[in-house]
Amino acid sequence: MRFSFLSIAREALRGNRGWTPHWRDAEPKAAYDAVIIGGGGHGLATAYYLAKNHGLTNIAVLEKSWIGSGNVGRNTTIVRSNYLLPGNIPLYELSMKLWEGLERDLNYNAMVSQRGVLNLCHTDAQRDAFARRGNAMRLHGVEAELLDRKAVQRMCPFLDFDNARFPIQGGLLQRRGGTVRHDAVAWGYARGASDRGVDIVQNCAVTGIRIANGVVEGVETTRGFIAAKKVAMAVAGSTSQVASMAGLRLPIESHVLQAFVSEGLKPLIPGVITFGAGHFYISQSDKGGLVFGGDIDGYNSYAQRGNLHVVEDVAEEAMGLMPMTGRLRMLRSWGGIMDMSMDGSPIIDRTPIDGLFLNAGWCYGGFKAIPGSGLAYAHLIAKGEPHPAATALRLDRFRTGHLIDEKGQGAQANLH
Amino acid sequence: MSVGPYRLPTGGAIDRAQALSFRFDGTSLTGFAGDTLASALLANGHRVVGRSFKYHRPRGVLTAGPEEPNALVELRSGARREPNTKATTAELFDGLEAASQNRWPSLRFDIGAAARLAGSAASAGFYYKTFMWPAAFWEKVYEPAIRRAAGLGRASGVEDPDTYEKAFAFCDVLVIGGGPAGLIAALTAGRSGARVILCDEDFVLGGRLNAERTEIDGQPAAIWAAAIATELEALPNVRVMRRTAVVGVYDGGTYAALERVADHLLEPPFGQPRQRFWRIVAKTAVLATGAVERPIVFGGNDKPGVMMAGAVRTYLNRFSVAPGRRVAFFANNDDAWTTAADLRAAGVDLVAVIDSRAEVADHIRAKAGNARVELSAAVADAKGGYGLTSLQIATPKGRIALDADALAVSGGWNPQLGLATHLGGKPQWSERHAAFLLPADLPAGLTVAGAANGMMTTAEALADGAAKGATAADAAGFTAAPAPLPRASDESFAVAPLWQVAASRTKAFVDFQNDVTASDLALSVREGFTSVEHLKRYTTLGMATDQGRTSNVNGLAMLAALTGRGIAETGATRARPPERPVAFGALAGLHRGKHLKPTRLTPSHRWAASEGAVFIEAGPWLRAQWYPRPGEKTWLDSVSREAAAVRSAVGICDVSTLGKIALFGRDVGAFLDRVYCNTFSTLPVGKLRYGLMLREDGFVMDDGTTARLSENEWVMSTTTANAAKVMHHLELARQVLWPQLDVRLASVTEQWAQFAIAGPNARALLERLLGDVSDEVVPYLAARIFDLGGIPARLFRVSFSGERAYEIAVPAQYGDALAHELMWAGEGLGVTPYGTEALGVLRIEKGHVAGNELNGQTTARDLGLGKMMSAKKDYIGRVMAARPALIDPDRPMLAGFRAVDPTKRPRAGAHFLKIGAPETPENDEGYLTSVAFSPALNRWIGLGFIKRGPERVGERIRAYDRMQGGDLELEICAPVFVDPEGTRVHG
Amino acid sequence: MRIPCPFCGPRDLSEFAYLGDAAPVRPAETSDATAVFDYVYLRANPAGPHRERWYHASGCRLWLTVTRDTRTHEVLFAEEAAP
Amino acid sequence: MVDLAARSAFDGLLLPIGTGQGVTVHEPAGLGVATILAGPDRAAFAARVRDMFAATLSSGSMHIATPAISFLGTSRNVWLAVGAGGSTFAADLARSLAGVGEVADQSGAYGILDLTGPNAMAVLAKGLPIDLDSSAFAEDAVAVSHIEHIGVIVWRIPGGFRLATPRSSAASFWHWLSASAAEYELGVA
Ligand SMILES: Cc1cc2nc3c(=O)[nH]c(=O)nc-3n(C[C@H](O)[C@H](O)[C@H](O)COP(=O)(O)OP(=O)(O)OC[C@H]3O[C@@H](n4cnc5c(N)ncnc54)[C@H](O)[C@@H]3O)c2cc1C
Ligand SMILES: NC(=O)c1ccc[n+]([C@@H]2O[C@H](COP(=O)([O-])OP(=O)(O)OC[C@H]3O[C@@H](n4cnc5c(N)ncnc54)[C@H](O)[C@@H]3O)[C@@H](O)[C@H]2O)c1
Ligand SMILES: Cc1cc2nc3c(=O)[nH]c(=O)nc-3n(C[C@H](O)[C@H](O)[C@H](O)COP(=O)(O)O)c2cc1C
Ligand SMILES: [Zn+2]
Repeated sequence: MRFSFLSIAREALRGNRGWTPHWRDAEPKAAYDAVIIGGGGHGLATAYYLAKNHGLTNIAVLEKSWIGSGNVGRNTTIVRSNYLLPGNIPLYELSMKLWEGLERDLNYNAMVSQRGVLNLCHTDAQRDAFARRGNAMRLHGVEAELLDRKAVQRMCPFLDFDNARFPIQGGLLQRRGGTVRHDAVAWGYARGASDRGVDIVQNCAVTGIRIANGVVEGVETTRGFIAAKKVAMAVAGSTSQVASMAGLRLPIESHVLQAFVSEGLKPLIPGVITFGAGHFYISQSDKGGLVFGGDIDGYNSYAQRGNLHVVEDVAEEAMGLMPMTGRLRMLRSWGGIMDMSMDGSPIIDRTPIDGLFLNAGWCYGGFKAIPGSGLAYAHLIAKGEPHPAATALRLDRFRTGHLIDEKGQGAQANLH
Repeated sequence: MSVGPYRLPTGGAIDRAQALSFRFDGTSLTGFAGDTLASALLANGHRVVGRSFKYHRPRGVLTAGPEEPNALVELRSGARREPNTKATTAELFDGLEAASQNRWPSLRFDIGAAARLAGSAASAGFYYKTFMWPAAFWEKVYEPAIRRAAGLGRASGVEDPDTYEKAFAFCDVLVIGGGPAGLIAALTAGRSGARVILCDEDFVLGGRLNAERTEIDGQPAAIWAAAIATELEALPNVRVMRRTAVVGVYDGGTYAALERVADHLLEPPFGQPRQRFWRIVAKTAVLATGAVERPIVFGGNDKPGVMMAGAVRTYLNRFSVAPGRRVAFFANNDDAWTTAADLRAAGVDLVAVIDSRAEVADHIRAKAGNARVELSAAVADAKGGYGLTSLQIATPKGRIALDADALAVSGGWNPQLGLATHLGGKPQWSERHAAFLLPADLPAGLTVAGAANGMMTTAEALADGAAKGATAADAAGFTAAPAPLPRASDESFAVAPLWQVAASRTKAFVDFQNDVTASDLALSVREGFTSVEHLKRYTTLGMATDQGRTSNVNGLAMLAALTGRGIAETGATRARPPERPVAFGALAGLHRGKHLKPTRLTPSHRWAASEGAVFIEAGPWLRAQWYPRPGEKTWLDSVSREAAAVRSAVGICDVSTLGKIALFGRDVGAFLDRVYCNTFSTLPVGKLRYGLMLREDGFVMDDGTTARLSENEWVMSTTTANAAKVMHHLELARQVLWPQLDVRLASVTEQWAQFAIAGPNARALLERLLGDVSDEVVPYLAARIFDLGGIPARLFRVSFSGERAYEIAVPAQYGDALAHELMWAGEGLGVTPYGTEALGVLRIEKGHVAGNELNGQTTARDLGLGKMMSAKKDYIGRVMAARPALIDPDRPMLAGFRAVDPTKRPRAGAHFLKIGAPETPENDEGYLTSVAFSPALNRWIGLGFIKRGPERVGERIRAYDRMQGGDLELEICAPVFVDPEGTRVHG
Repeated sequence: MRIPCPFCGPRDLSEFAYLGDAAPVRPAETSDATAVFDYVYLRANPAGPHRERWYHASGCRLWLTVTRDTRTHEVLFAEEAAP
Repeated sequence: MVDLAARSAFDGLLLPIGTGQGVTVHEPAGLGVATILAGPDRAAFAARVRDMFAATLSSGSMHIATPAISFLGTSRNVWLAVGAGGSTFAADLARSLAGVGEVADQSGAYGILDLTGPNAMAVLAKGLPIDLDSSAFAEDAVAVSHIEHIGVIVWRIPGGFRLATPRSSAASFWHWLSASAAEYELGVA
C-alpha cells in the first residue's frame, strides 16, 4: 500500500486494520541469481538498487538476526559529505544527493533532516586543514562554508566561548548535512526491495561460502545451502568473519564504538555539532534525546558494548563544549562493531574469488554512505565494473599505495 | 500549617517534627523530612503531576521508586533547573521548587492535549508514512512542530553552578541494594573480614521492608533493617553508601555508581560536590536490587489515581499517605492483597478487591476483610477527566461500575536484573514466577540474591542473601561463617499471569511515558514488526526515561500473544547502562571549562607572562604566541618585530615542549639507523644530526634532531605534538622488534628547560654566560655540556631560523631563572623574546617543514627530503615507501609560493589550479599548507605541495580558495626564501 | 576492563594504549614487499581469543602481549612482550 | 658568575583551604631525582648497588629505601631514585653506577608532594585508580599511574603518601588536589 496522508486518514477511520507488513518476511529459496549477506543499511540498499536500477529481482538478502540489528540500527545518524580526499568525496556526495530524494523514491519517510553539520576548529592548523577540506569539497561541487568564531557563536550561543580549555576558533559548516532516522532507512529499503520481488530473509546466518575452482557457488546458512551465482558481502563489523569463510584475510579490524542518548528534552541544539579538540559529536533526535558519541574504545571487539573510560571522556567533552549539559542525564549507552579499515576509508570491490564481492571498511562513517554505497555496489555486482563514484575504493590500494587516509594516521585501524 | 489532606494521622518513617516547605507549579506546600516529592504531593492531594509525551494526557504518580514513568518534574529553578526528575526519587528538602512539564500554558489547561484528538491517525509509526511532500517542508514545518511537541522537560540552557567529582573504590564484595537480601549479604560477608561496600540508592536502608508491616525477629521489619545498618556501619571493613545507585557493570569487575551527595539539600555544602561518580572495582558482587511491580494493561490505566499496589503500601506505611478516599484494587497475585490489609489497617475505605483469578486462598481473601471481592474479574476501563472517578469492571456476570478515586494495581513482580545483563547475558523466562529470571551467563564474580533472584518472600530473600553473601566472601578469599537466619513471616506470592484486559474499550497504555498503547502493539505486529526489538523501535516501547521498567514485560507478553509465540521465544529487549540516568556533570567530574584537560606549562611560563606574552593552546601546552609591545596595533606588528629581531639581533624562545628522549646503550646507533630513515651510527660524540622518522607504511611520522653526548648516551628531540607517540614507537621498536639490541630509554621531556637563542648576536649573548662558544668550541651541529654556575647546561648548535643559533638546556627547575638570565645577557644586543608565531615565520622563510606539512599523508620525497632515505640499510618504512603510488612523480611536492601581487595574502588551505583551468577535482594540483608574512621579504609567503613542484619554479598558478577569500595568482618558488645559500647560520 | 600488568599488577584499561594483533612478525630486511605488506596491513581479526599488543603507557611503559577474548573482553593472560 | 635560582614545581601554588585537620600537603625541598636504568649485566649492576648503597633492588614495583635514597621500581630494571643531594644527586649516582647502569637526571622533571593526615587516602581515591588499602598496597609498594590524565608515582611515607607528578602539569594537578581535599580542610605545611 502506498503511504500518504490520505492512506493514514482512511486507515484511521478503519481502526488501522488495513495496514500490512512493510516488507515480506521471506522463506529462503534454494537458489538465487545473487545473494547479499547482511541485512543492514548497505545490504538492503544494494538489494533495492539491484532490483530498481538493474532489474535483478531473483535475489535475497540474508540476515542472521532481524534486519537493522547491526550498525544501521545503532548509529548516531549523521549524514554529510564533507570529506577531504578525492577518493572519498564523490561517493559521499552521491549518497547525499540520494538522501535528498530518498523519501519520495522509497515512499517512506526516513526523516532526512538537513539541519547542518558543524565541525568546530580550535587551532590555526585545524582551521587551515578545514579550509583545505572545504576547498576540496567545492572543487567537487559540494557546498561548504568556513565560519569564524562570531558566526559559530551566532549559530550556537550555548557553546563555551568564555572559559573553554580549547577555545573555539570557527568551524566548517555543511548546511546540507544533518541526520536521518536510522531504523527507517533499513525498513524503507527493505520495503522498497521487497515490493520489487527481493526476498528479505531474517534469522538466516551465513556459515560458509561454497567455492569451486575459484568461482563462488553459493552460501551455507543456518537454514541450509543457498546457491547463488553472485555473493555480495555487506556485513560491516562481521566482515573478517565472513571473508574468512572464503579464505580471505583483509586490511580490517573490528572495533567497538559506543553511542549515547540523553533523556528527552525540548529543542536545545540546532543541527549536528562536532568538537574539534577531542572526540565528541552531538545532535538532537526528533524525540528530544541528545544523541551523541565519541571515539572508538580502541581495541578489537565483537562484544557490541564498550567500557567506562570512553563514557567518561565523552561526558567530559560534552561538559567542556556545552556547560549547560551539567544537569542533563545520559539515559542509555550502547555499542556497535565496526569494520575499521587500515586507512579509514571503505572498500567496494571484487575479490580474488570470481562472483564474490566485498563492501566493507566503513569504519564509524558508513551510515551516511548507505544510499550511495548501495547504488555503487549494485552497479559493481550487476556490471562487474566499479561505479564511477567508487573507482578509488579498491581492495588493492593498500598494495599499490593509493591509500585514502583522511586523517593521515597510517596503517593502524584503531586510529582512524 | 496543613499537614496535607491525605496524610494519615500517625505512623510512617517521616519526621513530623520537621516540616519542610516546598513549591509545586508556584503553589506553596508543606511536607516532612523523610518525604519524597511524590509522597508530599500526594499528601497534599496533588494527583496530577505532569502531561504525557505524545497525547498530553494528565498523569499522576504511579510508583514509589526509580521505575516511575509518569511523575516527572522540572526540579529546582534557574541554572539549577533539572528536567525529567522523577518525583518519586526526589528527596524533599526545605525550599524545594518543582514544576510540571510538557504542558502549556498550565498543567490543567494544556493546549497540547488537542493532540489527543488526532487519535488513531497518530498511531505508532504514522510519521514514516507521511510528511514526505514537499521535500523542503520536513525541516521547515513538520519537524520543528514534532520537536516542539516532543521532548518533555526543558534544560536550563546555562552552566550548572554545582560541582561534581569522581572517585575510585576497591573491595572484596560489593553488595548492590540494601533490602533484606542485601543487608544480610553485606553482614555475612562483612563478618568474614572481607572488605565490603554496600550501595543503596535510597536514603534509608531496608528496601521493601520500609514499605511493609511485616516483622523480622519479632520487630517491625524497618526497625530490624535500621539495626542491621547500624551494625554494618560499625564494622571497619564495611562501607555503607546510601543515596548511591550502581548504574553500570563493566569488564573486569568494574562497577559504576552514582552518589547523590547533595541532591537532598538546597545547595551542596562547602567543598562538596552535588554528586560523586564512583568507579568501584570489586572481586565479587551480590546483586540484590529487588523486584519491580508491573501494571496491567486496561482502558484508562494511566488515569491519575491508578497506582501500583506495592507503591500504595509504600505511601501508606513509609510515608503515611493515603492514595485516595475510596480505594479499589486490581491484581492477579497474592502479594497484592497485603495492600488491602494495609489499607484497612490505615483506616482507608477499601471499596473493592478485583482479582483476575478464579480462586484465592481463604487466608489471603481474609486480608480484604468485609470489602467487596470480585474474582475472575478485571478492571476494563478506568474513568475520570482529570483523575480517576470510577471503574468499569468486567465480571463473569457482566460489566459493573464502581466509584473509586484510587486504584491499586498489581500484575506481579519483575526481578530487577538490568545490571546482570550489561555484559550481554539474556534473562530467562520462568513460568512459575511469570517473570524473567537471571541469565545463564552472569558477569564473572556476580551473584544475584533476593527478589532479584526470584526469591519473593522476605524469608527467602534473607536466606538467599545470607547464602550469596557467604559465597561472595568465600570467592574473594575469606571464610564466611553461616549466621543464624532471622525469622520472617513468609508471605505468599502466587501469581497467575494477566497482561491485558481484553474487555477494555478505551485507550490502554503499555508504556505510559512514551504513550504506547495496546492498539499500537497490535498495529506494529500487523505491519510486520514482530521481533521484540523491531516492536520496540517501531512503537518506542521502553525507550523513555524509565526504560520500560513498568512496561517492557507487559509489552513483550502481549507481542507473544499477538504472534502466537511463547514469551520465552519472544525474548526481552536488551538492557543497557546506565541503570539509572546519570547527569553529564557527574560523569565529567572536575573536567570542565579550563580544566577539561590538564594544562602543561613550560618552565619559563612565569617569565613569559611577566614579559606580557599572549598564550596559545598547543595541544596540552600553553605556549607564548607573541609578546605585544606598547604601540603595536595587531598581532602581526608584534610577530614581525620578533622575527625581524632574530634576523638582525637575537631572539630567545622557550622550546621545552619538544619531546626529549634519552637513549643509552651500546647499540643506540644501530637502533637509530632502524628508526630513522637516515644514518646515525656514524655520528661522532659531541655532534647532532637532523633525523626523519617514517611509519612502517612509508609515510613520514616525525622529525627532530638527535645528539650523541657520549659513546653510549644520546638524546633525541621530537616534535611537540608527537612526543608521546614517538616514545611509544621507540619502546615498541626496542622491546618488541629488536629486543636483542642494547638500548634503554628514558623520557626526559620534563627534565630540560630548553631555549632557542637565535640571531647574529646569539654567540655574543651566550658568551656572557658560558664563555667561549665560538665555531671552534661549538661548531655547527655540535652538542656540548657547559657548567653554568654549577649547573650542567647542554648547548646544541642547531638552527630552525637559518640564523646562527643555539639551543641551551638546563634542568627545568632553573628554566625560569635562565630565561631572566638570558635577557640580562642579551642587554645591549637587542635581545627579544619571540613566540610560536615568529618561530613559524622564521621556519617558513627557511622552508622548514612542520606540523602542517607533516600531516601523516606526506612522504619524505613529498617534503623534498627524499635524499635522506638511506639506500644502504633497512629501516622502518623502507619497503612500503617504495610502493608505486608513493613514488609517483606526479605526487604533489614541497614548494614555496608567493602572491604575484606582493600586497596580497594567500591563505593556507587553498588548492592549486593551473591558471584558467576549469574548477574540477581532476585539475587539483595540490594545496597550500603554511602561510606567513615575511618581514625579511616584506610580503606574504607560503609553503605547499604541488605536483612536480621543484620542476615548476617560476610558474604562475591559481590558489583556489572559496573558503576564505584567498583566491589569488601565485608564483611557485623554491621553498627557501631567505638566505638560500645558507651562510647566515655560520654568520 | 582491567589488564594484569606483569610488572604493575592489575590496572584499569585507561592506563594502556593499544596497538593490535601480536601475530604479525616484522620480516627480516631481505624479505619481499609482499611479506611486508602482509605484516603492515593484513589481520586475522578473530572472534574469540586474540593475542594482542598493549602498552602500559601510564604505568611501567612495558609493551605487553595480552590474550583476550574479543567476544567477552575477558583477559585470559598477560605477559611482557620482550622475552 | 651566573647563579640560577631553582624554582620548585609547586612554587606559589600551595594555598591552604582550611585548618589541615583532615589532610596536609607539603612540598619537600631540594630533593634529587634520577632515573636509573640497569645495564645488560644485571648481576654486575646488582653487585654495585649492594656495594655502593647497601641495598638490594628487586625488579618489581617496590620501594627500597636506604637512609639516603629511595629506590622506586618504576619498570623492569628501571628505578626512580629520590634523595637528598640536590643538583649533584644524579651525577653522584652516575659515578657510582658507571659501567653497570645509566642515570638520567630528573631533578626538574617532577613536582613532589607529601600528603598526610587521616583523609589523605580519601583524597587520593578521588583520582588515583589504585587500591591504597594496606591489604593491596604494601608498606613498600610503589604505583606508577595517573590522576585525571596526569602521570603520578605514589609511595608511602610515615602518615601518608608521597607523590611525584610531572612538573609541567603541576598547576592542573594542584587544581585537582585542592578541589578534592577541600572538604577535608586542606592544610599546607
Ligand atoms: C555507535 C555508532 C555510531 C555511528 N555513527 C555514524 C554516523 O553518525 N554516521 C555515519 O555515517 N555512520 C555512523 N556509524 C557507522 C555506520 O553505522 C556503519 O558504517 C554502517 O551502518 C555499516 O553498514 P550496514 O548498515 O550495512 O551495517 P550493519 O547494519 O551492521 O549490517 C550488517 C548486517 O550483517 C549481518 N550479518 C553479519 N554476519 C552475518 C552472517 N554471517 N550472515 C548473515 N548476516 C550477517 C548483521 O547481523 C548486520 O545486520 C556509526 C556506527 C556506530 C556503531
Ligand atoms: N511477595 C512478592 O511478590 C514480593 C515481590 C517483590 C518483593 N517482595 C519483598 O521485597 C523484599 C525483597 O528483598 P530484596 O532485598 O531482594 O529487595 P528489596 O526490594 O527489598 O531491596 C532492593 C534494594 O535495592 C536498592 N536498589 C535497587 N537498584 C539499585 C541500584 N541499581 N543501585 C543501588 N541500589 C539499588 C533499592 O533501593 C532497595 O533498597 C522482601 O521483603 C520481599 O518480601 C515481595
Ligand atoms: C539515533 C538513536 C536514538 C536513540 N534514542 C533512544 C531513546 O530515546 N531511548 C532509548 O531508550 N534508546 C534510544 N536509542 C538506543 C536504542 O534503544 C538501542 O540501545 C540501540 O539502538 C542499540 O541497540 P541495543 O541496545 O538493543 O543493542 C537510540 C538509538 C539511536 C541510534
Ligand atoms: Zn605496568
